[in-house]
Amino acid sequence: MDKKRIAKKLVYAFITIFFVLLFNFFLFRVLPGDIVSMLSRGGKATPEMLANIRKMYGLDLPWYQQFFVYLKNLSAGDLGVSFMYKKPVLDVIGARILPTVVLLGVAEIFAILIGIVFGIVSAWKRGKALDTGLLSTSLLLYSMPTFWLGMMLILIFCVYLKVLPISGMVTPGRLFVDQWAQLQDILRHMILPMICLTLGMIGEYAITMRSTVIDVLSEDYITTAKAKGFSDGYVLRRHAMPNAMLPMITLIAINLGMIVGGAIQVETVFSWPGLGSLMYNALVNRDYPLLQGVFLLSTVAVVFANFLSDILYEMVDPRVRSMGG
Amino acid sequence: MAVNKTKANLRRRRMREFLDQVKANKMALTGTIVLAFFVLTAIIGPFFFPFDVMEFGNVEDILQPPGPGHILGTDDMGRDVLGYLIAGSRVSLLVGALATLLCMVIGTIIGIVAGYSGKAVDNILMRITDFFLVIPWLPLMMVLAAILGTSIWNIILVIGVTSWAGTARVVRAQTLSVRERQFVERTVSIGAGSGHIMLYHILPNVFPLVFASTILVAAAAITSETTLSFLGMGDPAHASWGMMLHYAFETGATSTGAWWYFLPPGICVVAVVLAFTLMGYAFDEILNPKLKER
Amino acid sequence: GSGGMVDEGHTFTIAISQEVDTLNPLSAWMSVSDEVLMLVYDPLVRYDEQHNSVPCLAESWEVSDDYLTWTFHLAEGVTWHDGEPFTSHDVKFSYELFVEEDAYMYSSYMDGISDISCPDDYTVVMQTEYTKANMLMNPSPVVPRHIWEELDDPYEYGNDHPIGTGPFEFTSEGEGFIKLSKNENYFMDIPGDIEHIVFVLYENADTAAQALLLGEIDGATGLTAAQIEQMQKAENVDLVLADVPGFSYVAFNTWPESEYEGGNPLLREKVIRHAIEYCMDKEKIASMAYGDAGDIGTTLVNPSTDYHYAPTGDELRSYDPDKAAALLEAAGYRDTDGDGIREAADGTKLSFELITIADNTPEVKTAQMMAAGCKLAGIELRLVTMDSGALGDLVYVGDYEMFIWGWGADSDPPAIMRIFITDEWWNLNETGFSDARYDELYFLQQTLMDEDARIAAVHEALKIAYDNAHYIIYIYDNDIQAIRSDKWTNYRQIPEGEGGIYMNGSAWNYMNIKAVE
Amino acid sequence: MNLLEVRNLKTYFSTTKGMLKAVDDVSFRLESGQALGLVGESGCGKTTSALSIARLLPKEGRIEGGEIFLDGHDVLLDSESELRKRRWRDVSIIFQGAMNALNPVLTVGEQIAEAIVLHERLSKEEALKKSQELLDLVEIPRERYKRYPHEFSGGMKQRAMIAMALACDPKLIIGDEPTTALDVMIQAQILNLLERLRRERSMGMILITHDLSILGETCDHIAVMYAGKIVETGTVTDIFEHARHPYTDRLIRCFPNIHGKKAIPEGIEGYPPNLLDPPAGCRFHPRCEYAFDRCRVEEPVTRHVGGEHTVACHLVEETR
Amino acid sequence: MNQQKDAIVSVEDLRVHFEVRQGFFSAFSKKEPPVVRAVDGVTLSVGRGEILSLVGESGSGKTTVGKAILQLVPPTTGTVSFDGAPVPQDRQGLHAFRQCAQMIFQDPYQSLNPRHYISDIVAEPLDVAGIDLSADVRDARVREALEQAGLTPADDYLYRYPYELSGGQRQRVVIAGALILKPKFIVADEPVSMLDASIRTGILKLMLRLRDEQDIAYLFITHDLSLAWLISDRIAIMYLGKIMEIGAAEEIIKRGLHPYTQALMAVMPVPGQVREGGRTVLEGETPNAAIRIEGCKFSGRCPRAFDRCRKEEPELVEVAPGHSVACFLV
Ligand SMILES: Nc1ncnc2c1ncn2[C@@H]1O[C@H](COP(=O)(O)OP(=O)(O)OP(=O)(O)O)[C@@H](O)[C@H]1O
Ligand SMILES: Nc1ncnc2c1ncn2[C@@H]1O[C@H](COP(=O)(O)OP(=O)(O)OP(=O)(O)O)[C@@H](O)[C@H]1O
Ligand SMILES: [Mg+2]
Ligand SMILES: [Mg+2]
Repeated sequence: MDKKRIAKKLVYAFITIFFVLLFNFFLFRVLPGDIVSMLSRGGKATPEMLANIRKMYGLDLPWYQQFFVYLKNLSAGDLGVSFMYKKPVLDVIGARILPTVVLLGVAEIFAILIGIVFGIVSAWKRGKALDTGLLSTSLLLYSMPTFWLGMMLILIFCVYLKVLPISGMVTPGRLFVDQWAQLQDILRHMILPMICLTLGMIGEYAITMRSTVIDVLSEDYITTAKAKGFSDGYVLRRHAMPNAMLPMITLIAINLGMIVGGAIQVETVFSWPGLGSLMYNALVNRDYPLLQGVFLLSTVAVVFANFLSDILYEMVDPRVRSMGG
Repeated sequence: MAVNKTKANLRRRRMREFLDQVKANKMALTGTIVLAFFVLTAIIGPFFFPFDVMEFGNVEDILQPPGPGHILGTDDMGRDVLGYLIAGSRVSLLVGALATLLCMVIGTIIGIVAGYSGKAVDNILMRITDFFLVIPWLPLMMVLAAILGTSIWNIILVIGVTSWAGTARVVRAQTLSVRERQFVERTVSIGAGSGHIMLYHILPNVFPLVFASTILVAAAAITSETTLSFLGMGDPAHASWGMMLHYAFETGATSTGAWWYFLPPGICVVAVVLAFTLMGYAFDEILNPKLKER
Repeated sequence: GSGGMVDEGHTFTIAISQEVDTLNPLSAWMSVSDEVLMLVYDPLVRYDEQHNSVPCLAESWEVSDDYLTWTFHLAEGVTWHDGEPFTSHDVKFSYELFVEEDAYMYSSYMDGISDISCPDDYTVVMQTEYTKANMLMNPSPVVPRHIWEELDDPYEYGNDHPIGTGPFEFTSEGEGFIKLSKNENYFMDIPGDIEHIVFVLYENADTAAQALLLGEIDGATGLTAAQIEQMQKAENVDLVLADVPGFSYVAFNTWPESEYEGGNPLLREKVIRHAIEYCMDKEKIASMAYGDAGDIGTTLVNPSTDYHYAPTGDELRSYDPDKAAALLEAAGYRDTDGDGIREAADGTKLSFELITIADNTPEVKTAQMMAAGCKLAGIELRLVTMDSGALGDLVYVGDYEMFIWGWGADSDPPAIMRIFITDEWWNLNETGFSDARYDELYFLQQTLMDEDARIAAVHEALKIAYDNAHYIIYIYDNDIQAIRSDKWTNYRQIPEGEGGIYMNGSAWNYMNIKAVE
Repeated sequence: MNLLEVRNLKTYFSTTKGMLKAVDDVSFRLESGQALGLVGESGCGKTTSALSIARLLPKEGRIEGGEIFLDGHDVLLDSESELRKRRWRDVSIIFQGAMNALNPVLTVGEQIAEAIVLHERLSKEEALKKSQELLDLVEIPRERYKRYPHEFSGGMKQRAMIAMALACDPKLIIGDEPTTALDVMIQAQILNLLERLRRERSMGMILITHDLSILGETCDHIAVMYAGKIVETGTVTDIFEHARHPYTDRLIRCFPNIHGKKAIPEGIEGYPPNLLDPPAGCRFHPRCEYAFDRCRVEEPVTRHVGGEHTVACHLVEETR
Repeated sequence: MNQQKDAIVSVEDLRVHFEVRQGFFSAFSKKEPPVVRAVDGVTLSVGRGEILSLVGESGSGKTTVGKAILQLVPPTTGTVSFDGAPVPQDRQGLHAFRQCAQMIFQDPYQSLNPRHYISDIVAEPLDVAGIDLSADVRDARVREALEQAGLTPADDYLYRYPYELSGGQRQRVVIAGALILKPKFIVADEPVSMLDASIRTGILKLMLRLRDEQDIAYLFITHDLSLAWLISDRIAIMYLGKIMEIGAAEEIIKRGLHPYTQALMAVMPVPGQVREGGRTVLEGETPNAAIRIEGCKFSGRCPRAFDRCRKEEPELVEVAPGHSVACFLV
């Protein structure tokens, strides 16, 4: 692998992150209302106190110095203190990361696997009834707003069938006999949001996979492989798949990075205590430091995921790998 | 020769060819019909089912199931769901259309300029595009909507401003390939400037792709409007499907089993988004020679 | 289900609709936080099920004849949850801390306390500047000095694991829930069966209702009108429409020009505000937006107390768009250009922006119904929604025309009147209302130890505010609460028959509820 | 003995605009160890003929009639699995445009070895070793078997394709324009290489091209195709020196001869017909200067005009 | 040197070096960036109404020479003169120059914008040149150009799209576009290599006719020696950015002196020539133009190279009137 290219991608990633930081910094300075008023909320602030707060937060400095201070604090892991929770933003986020990662991770894996299978089968049977069926299903799922899907699931499983818990991640405040029991409890709570997310994501994967496979199948090297006498399965597995997976890598990476954004709808509908609902609450309650923190985290996650996908691409696609500068 | 080869005639013939392809393509046909139905409903529907979000029924009208008088029942404010739905289609489609237009204009300009200029301009524009592509759209939209306040114009603005990056990418890629085509070189060789080339050569050639990708953006725009409204960032002064779903969810229509309140708007959203998606994929297939079977 | 769970004894799980913002009583400002704090910490005096003040940390008390010196005799043998003994120094420390840090929730109770002394470990003596009517209603928790005096910045203290003397100890906190367990060493008797209380956050009221119906939880507060019917139908659930102090209102920007030049000058005209109130069909709003869970609103103090003032006759402005039209007509606001909206003499339209909080559906509906009503009288309302934070910002700087919001009030009914005094300008007082007589009456009632006299003063003040109509208080909304009646018994509404099971300022229910065997 | 015999082959494509008769009643044969040149203008059905022989037509293409005997075995009767077993051992194809015919994500060695593993039942190591030998054979340094296709130049890719085609010692090798888009020098190298290998291994070869000028030095026989039909076949001498069909004649005259007279060749007026709706009668008649009435209505039959020389033209009869 | 007096275009010691684009970090490295010597010292001239062919393998720099003449790539060193004067470098001067000198590209399938009508494509040079004409005159000029290019009647083609035309017709449209400004000089970059042999000759004939009728000079770029021989007055053989041999067409073909010319001759396929054993073919491929070669550029593949060839670079030497060769052997 070419170190230079990776270094270049890394520089790009950092440039993007710099944009993100800049954006983040300014965005939260144009949000309505005075940031000082937010900081002093609840207390009865005198003008001197306000001035003090300004000074304390460096708000009396010119913007570039403020930005510098912001960067300095950031590099020390200091994202400020949440207004709502009155705890360091990093701690608040830390507590919420795992549920989101678990939920999205599992849903992603299911969606990727099912989506890829759907896509391949659909492409292979292009024009047949099976393709029509799979493609319509994928398109339908793709078109469905995630939250609405969630509402439907609640309606079916919680209101009519009454078989699954409706919200949250665990039965709250209970002790379990062992970890296995606790895990079971979490799994039961996870089923609906996970189905919802999985269904919501299958469509995109399936559709993308289908068109890339169709693309790849029309390449000459596929005809060559067939001419060599290989079975359809082998041609698909050995020749079509590695090439078709390349565009999928990027898609998967971006989606993985979208963890926070993607979770907002599902976590809101199912009250899943993850980053998505945290972000929603931070927004509704104007908890700027927290909002900023989650926003920063989620964008950095995407940039990072993209960077990883580039690296992966380098490793998987020999053309990119040795296309030296 | 007797054949009339006027411009208009030829254009009509091309259009007919395109329509023939659309007709032959079941996906495109379905999408077009469904969309046409909704557009028509949005235009003429309100004349038959006049509706005002601010006009409420009486207490006994609240959440009445479908029946005579109210074909689709009533909502939690005693309003006719069908009328609501029709009025909502206007806003939803309008937001979708305008946001898409905005996104198309921004995306096309940035994509063409970046792709054609190359070098530093390309690099800077693409970093910006990357940024918008990378930034999680829903949080960004929510934050922007919070800054700007809730009105359909702001929603349009927010969706437009946050969703152009994909289009810009597609346009840039296409521009890069068009730029390498010899007709561009030929035009350079007769001394044409960049503006001329971008406008007369690149734009018409990237347009079909822009068209196909924008249709998909339209689908996304409608989903975005619905989602934002659902999450409470919608415009309360206008009826939209997203707002209907918002109120339905807030008032617990799901759990009380008032299916007539949240099923129809949901189905409408799915139908329209699906229609756009179908058309997008079908047009992509029609217009993108790479996907054509050999 | 209960599969795999340790049987810890009776656990009462209750759904709350707001997040507990912090367990630090100095900086907490959500009413749910207060509910938790009330169980972990003890005040000097608490309310019983009749809403009368009864001994708690203070076993007994006496007051001097001039009502300026209060002596509290504390219970002996009380220990903190960490085992340290409780003394009068803790009380002195706590009260002084609250005064110093200007604790939001308890400020009106701390006003006027000038000196605190501890003659011995079990006696606290307090001096007040003036006769203080709410001295025995003070819900301020007493915090342990041995922990809090160590802190550099008590206001910012997270208090993740609060140590109190209360009937329930803090056990754990997880994502979206807080768990308390019975204090086995409590200095008083706890007759109820509840061994653990879990407060669980349900962001969506409907979800909470479903969870209650499914049996995942035992009680719920903060449900919405939409669930009423379903809950009432369910046999194993007891639904309570609880009168809680508080109301929802429409506020007008009436800041005097000298203070703030923004807003809409037309709204400084009382007649227009009156006309708008006449256009508000409060009955219909109560039934359609609030599911009848509330009483029609008029003035600041809730109808459940004698302090409530109910305007009658001509003074009362109830729904009458024709009257509104007539008022406007008489005042010279006519629709000259035929667009259905009246204009002032200079041509400005009677068109106002009304802001509501997006996720508060009843309020949004209210706004919509108001707009419909106003249209009848030739006034246009332009609706805007935003989240509460954004609205808070605008209100804070006076940058609005009209908005809808709500206040929750304290257990001392007249305490809420503070929001209209001039001293609270740009703070609690959001509309710029200022009336010398009102201010005078407010301070007067604080000092009146005679209840009737106090009531008279309050009524006079409320009448003034009502006439000014910078607030349209349209509903005293109920807190919609529910409990699983098949699992629990011996709970009651506090005050009897009208108040809530929870969120009523009393720990009685938590200490007395019995499990159904 | 005949290595390949194609009789009355008809291959049609179903398109949205109707049935496209890409190969329409085509017959030719090839003896083992010999090379046949298939020549004609673009779109006349050369590639389709080759794909039909290997039964590799795309979905919309179907063989509507005829017989294809390869080594005495009727290819058209084979089941899908039989076909697979025979592929690459009976017929291997070097495709038009080697740049796209190699899988970009597999090394060249792997792609050569793959077929050996399948058909010769060798282990992967042995197959890789054999693939190195094959690279030697086509004059590519053997250590490059670990490289990916994009690391090869155009000429080397074409050589790698040839090595791949030889992997299972096929009886017949079909080269579909193997040298188009290559430089003259490389083209000569590749043709020399093919020629050498064919002789060494006594394979049959079909060389498809539109460049008639290279056939003289590479092939024994030539078949000239026009609009889905074969209009003339014969030995190289038959075709170049005694062409009987006007199309063959005109086609030969399109190529300048550096050793001959310096004159701009005449070319052929007009364009090949649309195969969706080919002209009645002889398909060449609209472009033929000798066309007469009969040509416009009656399709000429293929006749022997001496030795292996066959022609499908009414003129042949008239002048006889 | 062999500069003709009446040259329409002459090129003196033209060099075009491309810096290979490097990654972000190479800017910091001290190493000299690699350079592709696409054209490395070319001197030639084209007379009025003359056709000069530039023959060579892929990558030898033929196209780059053509583009450098038309100022489409900036020359690294060297001068290009047009009509006796150096090509002006200011905007206006370039504009005027471009009207007199046009280019025809290799791929007719790609050199027409698929979304424009033929009439617009042909008229585009007028628009770009800023020549403001009335609609009628403009229309008439488009028709004239089309008919000159052999697309008659012009009416049939005006409002068609490129995809409705065959390859040969498209190449004629390209030529019509080049003709509309009535140029004096055209660089034709492999104009027929993508076309079937059967339609090539039509294009070649058209070019010759235009030369005769309008006195247009051509730089005809091709890799096909036989085509060059057919059409041109003189031929220049290029190898790795250098001219190896230049002279009258017949001279080069019949009496080519450079080993490279001879190698090219040896591999030229001859129709009708029946197999007579293998041919002599040069081994290996043309080296990458980014690699610096000491001595004669051809020395690496030359069957007759000796020591001197690998050390010293031979100059073009006139061996007969108008026939120059760059080889130590002559
Ligand atoms: N998959 C297909 N679907 C429809 N028509 C096809 C298909 N493949 C080929 N054709 C048509 O069949 C005819 C013969 O095509 P073929 O590729 O065999 O020609 P060719 O002689 O090999 O031409 P070339 O020299 O361009 O490779 C052409 O008219 C072509 O358009
Ligand atoms: N813009 C450029 N940047 C870098 N290198 C270039 C550029 N243009 C051409 N080259 C290189 O210069 C060399 C000569 O290219 P040129 O296109 O002039 O060759 P050519 O003789 O026309 O070849 P062909 O027959 O393939 O068209 C090649 O090695 C090519 O890769
Ligand atoms: Mg072919
Ligand atoms: Mg070139």
